[in-house]
Amino acid sequence: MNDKNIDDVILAVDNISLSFGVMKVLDSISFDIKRGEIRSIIGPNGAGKSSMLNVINGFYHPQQGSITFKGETRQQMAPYVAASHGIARTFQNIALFKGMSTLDNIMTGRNLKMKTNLFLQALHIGPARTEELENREVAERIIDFLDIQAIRKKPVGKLPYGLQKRVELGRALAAEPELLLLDEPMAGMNSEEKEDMSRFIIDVNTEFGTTIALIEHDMSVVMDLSDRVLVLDYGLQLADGLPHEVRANQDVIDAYLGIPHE
Amino acid sequence: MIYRETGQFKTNYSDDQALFPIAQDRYVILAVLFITFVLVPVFINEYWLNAILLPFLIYALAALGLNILTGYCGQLSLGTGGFMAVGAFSIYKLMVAVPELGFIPLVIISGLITAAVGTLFGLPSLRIKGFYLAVATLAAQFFLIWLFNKVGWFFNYNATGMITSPPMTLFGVMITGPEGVPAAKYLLVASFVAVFALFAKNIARGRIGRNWMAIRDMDIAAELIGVRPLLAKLSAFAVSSFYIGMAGALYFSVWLGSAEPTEAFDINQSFLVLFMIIIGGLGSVLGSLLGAAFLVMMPILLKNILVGGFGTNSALAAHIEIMTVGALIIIFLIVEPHGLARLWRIVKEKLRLWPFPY
Amino acid sequence: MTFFIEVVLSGLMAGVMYSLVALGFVLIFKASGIFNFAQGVMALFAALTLVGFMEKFGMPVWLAIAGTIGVMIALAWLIERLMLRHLVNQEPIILFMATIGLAYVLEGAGDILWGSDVKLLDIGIPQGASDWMLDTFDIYVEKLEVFAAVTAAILVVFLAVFFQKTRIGRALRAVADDHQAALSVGISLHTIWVIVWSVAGIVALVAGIMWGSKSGVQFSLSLIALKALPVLILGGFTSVPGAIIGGMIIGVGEKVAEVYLGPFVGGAIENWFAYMLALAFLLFRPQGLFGERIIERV
Amino acid sequence: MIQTLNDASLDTFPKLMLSHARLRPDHDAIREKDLGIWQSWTWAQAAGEVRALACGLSSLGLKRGDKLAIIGDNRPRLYWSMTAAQSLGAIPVPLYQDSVADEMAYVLDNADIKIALVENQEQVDKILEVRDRCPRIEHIIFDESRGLRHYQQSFLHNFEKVQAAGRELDASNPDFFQQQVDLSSGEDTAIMLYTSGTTGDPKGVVLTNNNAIITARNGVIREGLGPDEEVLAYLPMAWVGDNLFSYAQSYVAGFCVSCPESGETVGQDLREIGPTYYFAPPRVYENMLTQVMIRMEDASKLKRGIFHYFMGHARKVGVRILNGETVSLKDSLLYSLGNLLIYGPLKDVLGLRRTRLAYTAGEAIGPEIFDFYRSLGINIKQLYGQTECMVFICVQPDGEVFADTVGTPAIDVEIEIDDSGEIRYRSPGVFDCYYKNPESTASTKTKDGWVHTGDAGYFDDNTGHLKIIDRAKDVGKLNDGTLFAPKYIENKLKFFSFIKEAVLFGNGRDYSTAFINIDLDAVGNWAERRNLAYSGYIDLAGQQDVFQLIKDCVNKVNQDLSQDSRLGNSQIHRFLILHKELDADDGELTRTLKVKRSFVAERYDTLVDALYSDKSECHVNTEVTFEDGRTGMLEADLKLSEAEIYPVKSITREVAA
Repeated sequence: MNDKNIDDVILAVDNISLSFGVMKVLDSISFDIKRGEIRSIIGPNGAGKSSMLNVINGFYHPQQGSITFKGETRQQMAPYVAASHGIARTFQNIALFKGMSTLDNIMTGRNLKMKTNLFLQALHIGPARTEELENREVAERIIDFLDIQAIRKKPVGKLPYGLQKRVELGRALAAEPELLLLDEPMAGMNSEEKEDMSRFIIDVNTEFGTTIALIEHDMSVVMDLSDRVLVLDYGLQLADGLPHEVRANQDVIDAYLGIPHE
Repeated sequence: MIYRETGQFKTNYSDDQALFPIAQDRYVILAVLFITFVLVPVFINEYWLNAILLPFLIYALAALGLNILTGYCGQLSLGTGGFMAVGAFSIYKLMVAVPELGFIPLVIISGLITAAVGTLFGLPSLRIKGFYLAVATLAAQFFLIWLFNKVGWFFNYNATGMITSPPMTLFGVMITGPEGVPAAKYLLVASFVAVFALFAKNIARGRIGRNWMAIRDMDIAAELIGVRPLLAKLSAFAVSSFYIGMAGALYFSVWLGSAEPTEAFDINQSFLVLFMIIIGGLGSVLGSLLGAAFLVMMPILLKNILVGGFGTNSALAAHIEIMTVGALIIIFLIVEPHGLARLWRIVKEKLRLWPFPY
Repeated sequence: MTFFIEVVLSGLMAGVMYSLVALGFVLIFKASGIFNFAQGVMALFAALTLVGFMEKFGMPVWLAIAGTIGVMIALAWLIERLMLRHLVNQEPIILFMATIGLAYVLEGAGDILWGSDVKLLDIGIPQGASDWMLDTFDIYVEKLEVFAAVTAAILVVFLAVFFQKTRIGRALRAVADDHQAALSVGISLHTIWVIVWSVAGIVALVAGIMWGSKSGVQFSLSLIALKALPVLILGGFTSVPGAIIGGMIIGVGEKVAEVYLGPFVGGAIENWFAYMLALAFLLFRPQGLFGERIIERV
Repeated sequence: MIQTLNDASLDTFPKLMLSHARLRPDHDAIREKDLGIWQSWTWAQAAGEVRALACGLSSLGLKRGDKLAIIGDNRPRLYWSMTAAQSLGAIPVPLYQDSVADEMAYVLDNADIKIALVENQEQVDKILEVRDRCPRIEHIIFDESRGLRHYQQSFLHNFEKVQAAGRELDASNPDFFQQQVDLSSGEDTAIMLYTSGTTGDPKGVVLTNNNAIITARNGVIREGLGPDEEVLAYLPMAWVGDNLFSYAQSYVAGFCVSCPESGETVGQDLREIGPTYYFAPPRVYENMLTQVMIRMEDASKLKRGIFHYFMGHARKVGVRILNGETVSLKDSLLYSLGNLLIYGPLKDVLGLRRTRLAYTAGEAIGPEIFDFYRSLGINIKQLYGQTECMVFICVQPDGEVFADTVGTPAIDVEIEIDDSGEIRYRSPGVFDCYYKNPESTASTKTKDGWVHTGDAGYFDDNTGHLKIIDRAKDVGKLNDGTLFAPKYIENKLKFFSFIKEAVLFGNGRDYSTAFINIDLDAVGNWAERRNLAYSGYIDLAGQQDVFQLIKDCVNKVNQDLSQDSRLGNSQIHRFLILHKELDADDGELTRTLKVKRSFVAERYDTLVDALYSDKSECHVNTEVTFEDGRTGMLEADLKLSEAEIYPVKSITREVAA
């Protein structure tokens, strides 16, 4: 990964705090993600990792702090705005559209790239038709990329877990995001599936130059993939730096060994 | 078993995404269209028209509408009767005011008016979900009916409070009221259903349809990949109400000829249509038609068996009928909660894989 | 002024009636997540049965009531046997549909068994105006409504105790949260459902009696179910106190509107006003009066 | 009528391609399922692609006589690269895409590869890994750029870039391509195919255009193939069969070849394309049949009933109907009903409904498998072929199809059988030589062009068809001089599902005998259905009923052999059921699970001796290696038994009588 050029900051999180009622989920977190890097967020369960992603793509609205994405600073934005600005994500517990086929799930990811109005679609003529076909091809490229041709027209609900995770990645890729948030993409996978998924993540990063923010528990994976690692623990920012630095950090080690917090 | 798919390969996306990619299906559809538009009109008569065909077709149209909202977009609505009323009263006012526009445009305009009203009542869906929303839609039901009952302007201040469709012709053929020509009425309504079924299918398989289903299946995920709940839900309400409005317009002008809001559009209409899509199959165009057919024919069948068969007195027969309908619905929900459409899909799959089981 | 108080009072009374029906909904929704549309028809059915017992078999009131309670329990058992246990784990909407089907069945059955003509129901609940109120405060109040209010109050207390104190009650609350929990309490889901539906049946009977004595037993009685729905969205599907308070609010709001607003819009607005009220309310508190805020996680 | 057939001037593949591009420019030449649909190229388009690629290759310095390695799954671009190379007079050398780097290294070096054109990163990595061992490789061209973005090596080229370069060269020098094509003729080498030599290193078989084209053409004529055949190219490009069926014959007849989307979708793709002309090795047919049976097991009782009833009827009359014999009206009506209910749908789901002609070859195919497909009305035939002559030696004529023959000589093929029983042939397809290996060439191919197949066989008296019995070197003689073909008899035994392995003895003995391994699953199943309890292989193998079951199989084989005047006397006189499964870990099988006869013979010499004595019992004591690598002793008392011997039906005797 050393040969890729990581330049400007694409996303800067500044002093974000989020709480539900009395429960403080994130406590003044600040970090940044540089364009083209793979940025991991790790930490024990309940550390606020997923909440951090939810804040980034506008699903949770922090009480304090601001987020600067591609130069635009705001405290909060509606999820679909985040999406339209180029932030896509996958979910910790698979959130596919169960009633639809693999292809339709990925096509739904194309939503923001499609424009034609209701009437043309009802008649299924002209632009609506061509738009549909063009985007089908894009979707097919993703299917090819993720090597899921065999399940193209199968309803996702019935697919094995590992494949569902792949389809979900495909749906996110379909949006051609600049920043891709992956929430435990390898949770519950066997080593072989993890191997494939890592491969895909690297390829996405190198082939499309997509910036990736990754939540993952498997340390070896994190250390292999990441350019930089952010460590959260019970809403607090524990460490931030290069993989080997983080691995060496005493607080981190304690946190993972479960040293009680004062 | 009937299917012979070997060698049916697609060399471009438009073939692959065609409505009926399998040749055998296309033949079936052609046959159905032939029967619908050529054979039936030849043999049609008043009884069949008014007892079976018109109700079936008109409810099918309404069911299509509701299925778009509830089946595809997952928003439960109990306001169907009210929205049908909007369609009916719109076309009534229009037929009186601007008959020169011609019948078909009037039906469409009525649909559009209903769409507007529907969108309005769809607004709460942005804040509330599930049964809360369902109950909220009842507000529409009761408010609208009350409105058409109380506000004289809607029924042109006539004493009875009834509305009666003025005679209207299409290509010189009478298509409203009792002296309407059966074949003409039938063809008119059948065409509406055919055309708008096609449109529904097209929308459902396109971007907007996918967004609806996304909202239905996992609204949060949908929002996070850029589907705007506001647009998706309101568009569903609009399109749905548009269909239901047209159904209401035809229901009143072509089938009933005259209507009285509290009778013709009461809450049971809402339930009836809801039953149609549940039994037919949520999220399926075919299901809407099957469901309508089923629920239109079943009571007639029952009545004929009871009154005709056992000579039960009609009052008792009515009670038994409603009981049986209820029971059948429960049984049906137990046996196949995904409806007739699902049954058909299973059968089709079996036929495609015959003799293999999977 | 007194007129206004009268209006409010009668609103409260009517509200109590709504609460009675709403209560039935809440019980069942709490324990099985089912939106039981048949609740209203159950009230009608119960009333019809009661009247039937008294008229056709000339039973004394207490016996007729006991008998009807028996019937309602049997009914609950049948419903669980024939319907619910076959629909476990189905989509809520399917269950909802099923209860509409159930409503049809009960309606038909009631009519077939007891005839569909309007019947008078008199189990000796005092009728007419309460002179005492009239004399002391110069306010007109229906005795029946007072009686209903009191009954409702008792019923609520009873239910509250039932839910808080008894083992079954706690089990029921557990089921509301999740089925596994219920099983861990050591009561089979089936039993729980039978119990809940029986209780709901009895509540329906009470409601039936009240409405029946007020305006005769007839099909329209089943429509009070529709009246209870706004109460539900107001009070929340799962909250007993919500049902009561909600009922009051709806009752009062409705009466006040009817009296002060009605004339200008041509009257008969009670059909929908409740809904509009609830709806407006909902837009500001989507989770209802007593529902707690939901934090969605992904 | 296919003009290209009888036009002798079209003596190279590029010429054939260009003529199709003229004659049927808009007819599909090749298809690939990619991005969800069947991307198609007409002959005209394909010719354009090839032209661009050829020019591009020459701009990379590929010249007459140079070798171009082609590595990857069946894909249009890789097929084009063959024609492109041939256009320049260069020689394409397809390699097995699944072989590991080391195996590749040998071929790449031995074939003096100058440019390697490969499918993807996986193959590129392999070549880079062994590049130092094949110094002559100058360039590597890759089709899929995925994952190669960060490979900086200057000798790596993207397929599109090469074609682009080619188009420039073509633009600047429009006549270049045609000139190059005209330079080559039928005598020039068309392709080099490496035979995966069972012994020693693979040998590069050099085939000329004439070899390939004439053979392909004869095949096309004999089977009456036309430009509208559908063929699925799913077997390795490095294998001569694929080169004949998906390349040579396509270019001769002008039919379209379709490449599947991926390994796991072949089944689906087969159904979509519905080939009219299909080749598969026996194991493919076998797997298909097993799948059918397994899936039917889960079918509803009624459905299963119908299925088995009609399959039964098909077994009765299907083959005869296919052979054009007349059957009773009732039977043929019943068959057409079955065709409506079962055969038709079944063939459709398998993707073979449109298949007019299906070949199988390579190894013996089980009769019941063979008949299953034929009884469905699929005209599957056996052929006998070799890389050394571009496949065709013998083919079964329509209507004369038998499970145990390989048919009559193909057009222009002469066959003779020398006294040792080895088959020799001569044909226009006979290869030029083994690349850089004159001694092997000399030992295989005589001066006057006869090729030793190394197979033993003879022409069957009843059918006049060639019968392959064994590798020549394995064929021996009994003391009475009868041919002893162990493999042939072992196969006959192994066609019974109950028998997993069999080892025949008899060379230089008075009569033949057999060791038998039962198939634990099949026999175990059989036993359970008879609720015989058993504790494992040894126990099961020892059971009296099982012994009887196997004995029946042996008897059937003997009966079968007795029909054969030459092999009749090699009927199995005595046999035993081994107390253990032959196992590679014990060195009894090769790693490819072939029996090492000699090793087994000496390891169990006591048993062999017992078989040639009149003992009916024999104690044996064997060392075995368990899965975990430990070894242990295995003791057992084995039962020996005579089998039925049937009178040999001898032609000569009949003649005499």
